[in-house]
Amino acid sequence: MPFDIYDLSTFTHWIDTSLRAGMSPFWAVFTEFVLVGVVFLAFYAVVGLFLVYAERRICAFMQCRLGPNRVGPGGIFQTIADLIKLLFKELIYIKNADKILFNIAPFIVIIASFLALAAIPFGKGLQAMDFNIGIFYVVAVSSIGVIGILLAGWSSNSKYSLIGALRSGAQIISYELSVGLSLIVIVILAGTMQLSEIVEMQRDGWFIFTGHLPAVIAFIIFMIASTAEINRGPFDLAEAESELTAGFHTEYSGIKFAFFFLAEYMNMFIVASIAATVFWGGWMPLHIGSWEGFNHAMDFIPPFIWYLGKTAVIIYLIMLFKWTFPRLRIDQLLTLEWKYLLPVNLFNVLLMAFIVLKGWHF
Amino acid sequence: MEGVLPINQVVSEVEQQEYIINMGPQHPSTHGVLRFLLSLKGEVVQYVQPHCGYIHRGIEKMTEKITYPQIIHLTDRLDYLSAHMNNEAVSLCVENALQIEVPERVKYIRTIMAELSRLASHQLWWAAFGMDLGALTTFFYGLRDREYILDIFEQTTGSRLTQSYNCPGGLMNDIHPDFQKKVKEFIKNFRKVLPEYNQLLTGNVIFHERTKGIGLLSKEDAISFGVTGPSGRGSGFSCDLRKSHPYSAYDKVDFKEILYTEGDTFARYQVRMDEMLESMNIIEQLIDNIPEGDYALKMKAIIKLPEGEYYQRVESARGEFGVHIISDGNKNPYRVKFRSPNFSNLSAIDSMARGFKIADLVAISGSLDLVIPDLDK
Amino acid sequence: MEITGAQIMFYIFAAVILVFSVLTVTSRKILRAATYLLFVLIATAGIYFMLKYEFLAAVQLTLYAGGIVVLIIFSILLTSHISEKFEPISKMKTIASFLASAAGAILVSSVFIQYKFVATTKEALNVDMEIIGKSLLSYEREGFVLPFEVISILLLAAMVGAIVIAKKSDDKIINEDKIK
Amino acid sequence: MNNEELKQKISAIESDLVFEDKQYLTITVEPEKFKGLALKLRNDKDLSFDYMFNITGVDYGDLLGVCYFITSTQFSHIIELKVKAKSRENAEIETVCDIWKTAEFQEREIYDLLGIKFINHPDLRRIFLEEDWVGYPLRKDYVDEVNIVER
Repeated sequence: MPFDIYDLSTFTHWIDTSLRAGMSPFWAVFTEFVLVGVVFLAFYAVVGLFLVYAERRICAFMQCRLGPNRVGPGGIFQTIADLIKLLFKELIYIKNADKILFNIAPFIVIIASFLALAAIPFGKGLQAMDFNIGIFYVVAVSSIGVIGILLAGWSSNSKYSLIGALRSGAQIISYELSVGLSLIVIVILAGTMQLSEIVEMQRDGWFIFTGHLPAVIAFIIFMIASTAEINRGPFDLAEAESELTAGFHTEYSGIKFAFFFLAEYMNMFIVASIAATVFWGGWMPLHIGSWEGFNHAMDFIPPFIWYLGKTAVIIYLIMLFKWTFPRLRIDQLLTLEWKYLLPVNLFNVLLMAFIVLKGWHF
Repeated sequence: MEGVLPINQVVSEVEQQEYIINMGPQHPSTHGVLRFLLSLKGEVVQYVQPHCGYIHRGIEKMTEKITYPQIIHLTDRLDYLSAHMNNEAVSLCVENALQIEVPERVKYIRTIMAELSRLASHQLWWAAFGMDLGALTTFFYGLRDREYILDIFEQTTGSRLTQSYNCPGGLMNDIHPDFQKKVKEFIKNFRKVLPEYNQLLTGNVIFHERTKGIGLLSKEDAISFGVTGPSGRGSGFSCDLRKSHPYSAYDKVDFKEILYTEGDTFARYQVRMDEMLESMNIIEQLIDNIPEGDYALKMKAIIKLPEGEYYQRVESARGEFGVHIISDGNKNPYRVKFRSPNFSNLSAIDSMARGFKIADLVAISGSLDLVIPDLDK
Repeated sequence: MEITGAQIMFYIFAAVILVFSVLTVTSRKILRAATYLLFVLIATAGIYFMLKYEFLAAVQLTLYAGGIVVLIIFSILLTSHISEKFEPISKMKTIASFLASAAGAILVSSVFIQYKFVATTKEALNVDMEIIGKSLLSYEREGFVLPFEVISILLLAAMVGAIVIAKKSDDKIINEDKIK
Repeated sequence: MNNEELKQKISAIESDLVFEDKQYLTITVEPEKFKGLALKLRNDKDLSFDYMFNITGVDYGDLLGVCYFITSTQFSHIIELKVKAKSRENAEIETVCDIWKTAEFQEREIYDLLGIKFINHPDLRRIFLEEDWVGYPLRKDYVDEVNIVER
C-alpha cells in the first residue's frame, strides 16, 4: 500500500523500544508521558495562535478590511504580541467572588479540551491514545468543559456572568444530544467506535459519500450542533457581547481570560477534527472508485496534510457561520434543538440502521 | 443576604426577589451612556426603566447666554447623526421669525444635505442594528458606505460629523465644485450596494425570527408616546413632516412616505431600508437642478428676533425635531426648547419591551435608533 | 518492592478521591461541594481507565461528571446566591457521623480482608461495539435490558417524587392569583 | 379647521380662555381648568388632539408656566396650550400623562429643570440630574457659582 510509507507507528514503536532498552520500564513510560505532554502543549499553543490569527484574517476578509498586517510579515506575529500582552495584564480579583472556583474554572475548560485532543488520530500511528470507544470518550470528555463555564459564571458574582452561564449550560446540555446522536449514525455505519478503525474503514470512500443521505444529514446536524456546543456564533449566546457584554467571562482578565479564549479555539479545532475524522475520512486520502492513477497520486500527499486540510476547511466553514449570521435568541436556540434537530436526528438513526441492515451502503 | 440562611428561607426569599440588572451606562448595545434598569424573570423582561442624563450638558441653558448664530453649533451636538437637520430647524425658525425668504439655491442644497445626512444616519443605524443582533459583519459594510457621504460633507462643509453648515439666512459657504459629481457617484454606487445589505441581513431566517413580532407598538401608542420618525412610521403613524408640513425644497420633490403597519421591529427596519431608497430618489430629483444664485442672504451682524414665540418642526433622521424659541427681543433668546425625537421614542421602550427577552430588548432599542446626546441634551 | 508507574497513578487517584470526598461533605459552600464531587468522579473514571475499562470510564464521565454534576450545578445556579453558606455542623453531628463512617469502614475492610482475591490470568476483555450493543439489548444471561428497565422505573418514581416535592402547594398558587 | 373655527369650537367647550393668534392658535388656560380642557380636546370627535409633539417649560420671571403643543393626526390642526402655575415657589400643574403618554417623560424633564410639580404624575423623579441636585437649573434665578461662568 503506497500510503503506508507515511505510517508513523513504526517510528513511535522505535522510540518506545529504544527508550525501554535504555532505562527501567517505569522511567521509559514516564519519559513517554512527558514527551507526549510536551508535544501536545506545543501543538496546543501553535494551533491556538494560528487559529486566532486565521480567525482575524478571515473575519477581516468577510468585513472588507485587512486585518492584522503590521506585526511581522502579513501580521503573523500579531497573536504572539497579543499573547505577550495578555500575559502581562493584571489579573483582576473580584470582591465577594468565590476565589477558588473563580480560579479553577478556566483550568477545567482548558483541561477538557486537552483531554479530547488525546484521542484524535492525526495520522496513521499518530494518536496519543487509541481507545476502542474513541468517539464516546471524546463526547464524554468534552461534556466536562461546560462545568468550567458554569463555575466561571457563578463564581464571578456578576449578574451578566450568571445569565451567560445559565444560557451556556442549557445550550450545551441540549446540543450534546444532537452531537452524540449524529455521531451514532456513523457508529452504526462503521460498527465501531474506535477512531483509528473508523478512519481505516474510509480507505475506499469517506463516510459522507458512502453513507448515502443519512450521513449527509448527520454531517449537517453535527456541524450545527457542534457549533452550538462550542459557543460560537450564531450560537454564542453565552457571551453575546451585545446583550451580556461578555457573558460568563465578563469578570476575567489577563491570562485567565486567555485560557477561555484559547479553549474556545481549541474546542473549535477539536470539533473540526472530529468532523473531519468521522465524516471526511480523517487522514485518509481522497479515493474515487476505480481511478487507480488518481488514487495513487492522492496517496503521495502525506496523511497529516490531508488531516489538517480537512480540519482547516471545516474550521473555515465554522468561521463563516460566525461572521455571517445574526445571533439566535435562547428560546429559538432550544426550539431548534428540541423541535427540529433531535427528531430529525432520531429518524436519521433509524434510517441509517435500516440502510446498514439492508446492506445498501457502499 | 449575607451570612447563614436556612435553605427553606432562602427559597422563599429568592421567590420574592426581583432580579434587577443594570444595562448600561457602559454597555455595548445602548450605543452611548444610557442606562436601562431591567427587572427580569428568567430572561423575560418584567419592566424597563430608562435612566438618562449621563451626558446632560445643559444645552438649553447654554442657549440663553449666546446669540442665534451660535446656537447652530450647539445643535450639532444634540443628534450628531442628523446634525444637518438640527441646524436647519434652528435656521428655519430664525428665518421665519424674521420673516425672510432664503434663495432657492439654499433650499435645494439644504434638502440635499439633509437627505445625505439621513442616508448616512440610516447606514450607521443599519450597521449598528446588525451588530446588536450579533451579525458583526454588517457594521463594517454600513460604515464603509457611510464614508463616501462623510467625504462629501468634508469637502463642502469642512467637517465630517458636526457640520454646522446651515446658518440663519442661508449656508455657511457654497458647495464644493465637485459636489454634484460626487453625490451622483455615491448614489450610483449605493444603489448597487443596497441589495447587498438586503442579502446579508434582510433575507436571513434568523434575522426574521429575531425581529418579526418583537417589540410591538400599536399606532395609538405610537401617537400617544409621540414616537415619530421611522420608528413611528413602522407602526403606521403617518408622521413624516417632509410630507405634511413641507419646508425647504420638499414641496418640489416627489417622494413617498414609507408606512408599515405591523409595528414590530422588522417593520421599523423595513421603514428605514425603504427610506434610504426614497432619500436617494429625492437627491436625484434635486441634484441636477440646483438653481444658480447666492448661497446666503446678507444678514445683520447681530440678529435680534422680535418678541414672541416661534416654533419649527423638522423631520430628522430619527423623527420630529422641534425648536421652540421664546424671544424677548434681545440678541440672545429668552428660552429655547429642543424637542428631541429620541426622548419621546425612548419613553415607549417600557411598553414595547415588557414580556420580551433581554435579547429582544437589545433588538428593540436598536430598532428605535437611539442617539443618547440627543435625548440627554 | 519496586514501585511501578501504575501504582503511583493509583495512589494519586486514590488520594484525590479521598481528599475531595472529605472536602465534598465538609465544604460549607454548596457549589464548591459540587465541584469537589466532580473531581471525585473524574478520579474514579481515571481508575477505570487504569484498569483498561474504558467503556465504564467514559460512561462515568458522561453520566456523572458531564450529566449529573452539570445538573446539580445548574440547579445550584438557579436557586442559591454566592454569599450563602451552610451552617457550621454541630459537634454532636460531627461525632455521630464520624462514628458512623468508622463503623462503615470497619465493616467494609473486614469483608475485604476475609475475601481471598485471586489474580485472574484471563486476558482483559476487549469491549467492542458488538459486545456492548448485544449485551445492552439482550434479556438473557449477562443482558442488560431487564435491569435497565427496572432502573428506569426507579428513576421515574424518583422524578415523580421530586416534582411532587418541588411543586408549589395549591393554596399558595391561588393566593398568588388573587394578588395579581 | 382653521384658527377661527377652532377658536369658536374650543370656546364653546370651555369658558374663560384667552386666545391669541400667533404662529399657532395659542390658548391660555387657568391651571384648575387645564386638565378638564385637555381631556375634552383629546376626546372631542371634531378636534381629536391626539398627538402632543412638544412641551416646553418656561420661567416667565414672576411665574412658571408650561406650553403644550398639541395636534391632531386626523385633521392636522395645531394649538398651543399655555398654563401658568399659581405660585413660583410651589408651582403645581395637573399632569396630562394619562392623556398623552409622551408627557410622562417630558413632565419629568420639566420637573427636573424647572421645578414644576405635576400633580398625580406616577413617577415624578429627576430625569437628567442626580436625585440630590440642589435647585432647578433652567430657572432664571438659578445660581451655580461652580459650574456656570458669568462673563
